[in-house]
Amino acid sequence: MLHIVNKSPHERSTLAACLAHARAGHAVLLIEDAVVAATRGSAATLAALPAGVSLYVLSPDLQARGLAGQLAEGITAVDYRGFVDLVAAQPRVQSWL
Amino acid sequence: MLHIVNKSPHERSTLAACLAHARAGHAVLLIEDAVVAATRGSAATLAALPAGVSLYVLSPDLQARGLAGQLAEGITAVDYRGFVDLVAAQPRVQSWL
Amino acid sequence: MSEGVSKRFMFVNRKAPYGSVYALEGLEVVLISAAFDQDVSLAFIDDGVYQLLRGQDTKAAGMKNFSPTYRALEGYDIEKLYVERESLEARGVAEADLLVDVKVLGREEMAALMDEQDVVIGF
Amino acid sequence: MSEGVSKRFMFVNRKAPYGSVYALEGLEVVLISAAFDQDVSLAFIDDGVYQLLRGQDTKAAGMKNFSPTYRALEGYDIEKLYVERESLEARGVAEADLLVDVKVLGREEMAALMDEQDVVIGF
Amino acid sequence: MKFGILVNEGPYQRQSSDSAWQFCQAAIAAGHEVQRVFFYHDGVNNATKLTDPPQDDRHIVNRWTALAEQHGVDLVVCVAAALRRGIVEENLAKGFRISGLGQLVESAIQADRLVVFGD
Amino acid sequence: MKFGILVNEGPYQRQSSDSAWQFCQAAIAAGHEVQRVFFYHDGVNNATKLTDPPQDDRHIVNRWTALAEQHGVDLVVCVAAALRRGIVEENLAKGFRISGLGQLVESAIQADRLVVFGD
Repeated sequence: MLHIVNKSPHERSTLAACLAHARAGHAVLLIEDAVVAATRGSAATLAALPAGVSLYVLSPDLQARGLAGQLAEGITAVDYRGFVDLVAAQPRVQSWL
Repeated sequence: MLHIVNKSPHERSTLAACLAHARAGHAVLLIEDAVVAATRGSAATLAALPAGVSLYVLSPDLQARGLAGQLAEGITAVDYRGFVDLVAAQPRVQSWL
Repeated sequence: MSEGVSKRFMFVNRKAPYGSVYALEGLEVVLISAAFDQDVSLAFIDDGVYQLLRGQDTKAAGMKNFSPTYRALEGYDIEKLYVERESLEARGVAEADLLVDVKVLGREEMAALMDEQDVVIGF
Repeated sequence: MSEGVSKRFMFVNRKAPYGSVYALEGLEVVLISAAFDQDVSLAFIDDGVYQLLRGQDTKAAGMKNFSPTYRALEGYDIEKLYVERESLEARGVAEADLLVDVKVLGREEMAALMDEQDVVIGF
Repeated sequence: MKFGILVNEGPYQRQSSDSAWQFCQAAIAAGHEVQRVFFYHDGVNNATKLTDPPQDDRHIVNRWTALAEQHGVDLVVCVAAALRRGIVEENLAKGFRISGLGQLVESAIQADRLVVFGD
Repeated sequence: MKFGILVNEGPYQRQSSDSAWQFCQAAIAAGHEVQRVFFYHDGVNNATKLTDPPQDDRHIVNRWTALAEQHGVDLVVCVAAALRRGIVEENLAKGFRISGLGQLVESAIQADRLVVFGD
């Protein structure tokens, strides 16, 4: 399963809800305002990540917000092509709205 | 100051942000989806209320959501007329969006 | 209208009713999906559990009360309604407060069920 | 365009840029307000602090980078920019990361300043 | 007392427009004046005359028009926000007028309170 | 692989429509097929031909039209959601068609993945 989250964890509960339902082998992709959760200043994100779940962030959205240099270790940045590849690679996709 | 909050505290951070800036003598009105914070099941709301701040909830929105019978003690229900009176009675108004 | 393929659809409801249109328009998708002979289930988690509360009365708010539609789902053979226990508890909502029969699942069971779907649409 | 009344206006920015249009269209209101000879201040709290980050590059996202406008505010005599310290700290953002000069206030001071306004508009 | 109103979201999708209209109705019934309702951001979508909601639901656009016609409330749509979203004279409902953002600032100055309804 | 896309928010106000369009472009560039883009809720507002954004900003509606014209992508606007919001044949942009919700369910069945963009 690929989980997509698009809101800041400071503003909404969607990332928390997503991480509470993600299982080993799943991937989580942060897009739009959710990219703020991928910065070194947001250590809580990685702390809440279940074991075996990989975390990705959309680099165009990270760059737009001036956060490209702040990416935390352990999170993989992808472009839109990488977003497409993630959707194709995972058997299912769920957007947390 | 009358503070207006319209989102559920389970979904958004606006109620928390509002209560962190409310001061003695202010009033807080919960409308739309924020009315869920006025129920007995949401004790955290009253616990976070600063001293001297009074809390109101819009009853039409409480009724719409089937929560009219769940109103917590210490919160005053008002109708739209009461909403208008609150805006008129407080010298300023701030919507937390 | 069957396409000859049967997929497992789950509609995930995370939002309270009336503050936004997602619950109402989401329900319209659910009703349409019934015509396609798919395996349809509905999940109610987080504030989505408020959608199922008894006694909704929208007269004073001037909006349309669509909650009776949840009772009509059975007539469309949509009978798999799952509610997350942790979401109920965090809101002080009891199963008896709900207007339809549902199956209450723990978060872990809900996550497992989501993981078995082909299509997950969240509103 | 002065109306002969001078009010204290505060625009409160609580949202990150680009995910929604509020930051951009909010800034358009701020610029217009400069023509009315009012006492205008801007507050950046919660995710609003992200609006002021240096180095925003929207090319790959295909959106318009409006962050240079914050630097232009001074030319409109809008010089009261307040950023909440607790919001910066919770996000690991330093004052040096910001693209304009601001005054950093503690939450208590920010609340006091809000309480002195005539009009508060949040975006 | 004179109220100015700001509506930031479109009809149906979110309750903001409903809440704003109910507030206006109640304010007028209580003897107050609604000096202006300013529609900004997606709020401009409240002004399209092409909406045709289901019969058993409220007609949000017509409700605003009636407020203008019955009580003389000034309904102003922000021109810049409207151009971004496809609201122009051609599809503008009765009772609304298109003007600049200055009308919002003016309303905030002239009214005793500005009440904001949004997301 | 065949992708179905669901867009739940209007243009400009939220980034959903931008993200969906970027995803479609990248999917097509990678050799995938975008089987349909379904516009629901406020997403129907992406289909108005009356938008006229500032010159220095992207034109979201025209971008969708170009996707339909250049790559034959099926852009479907939900009729019920569109009636609630004033999107009708009269103001429908090129490349879009208005149809029922069944087109969304069908897309979810026929596509290998349905990717949802919303608020």
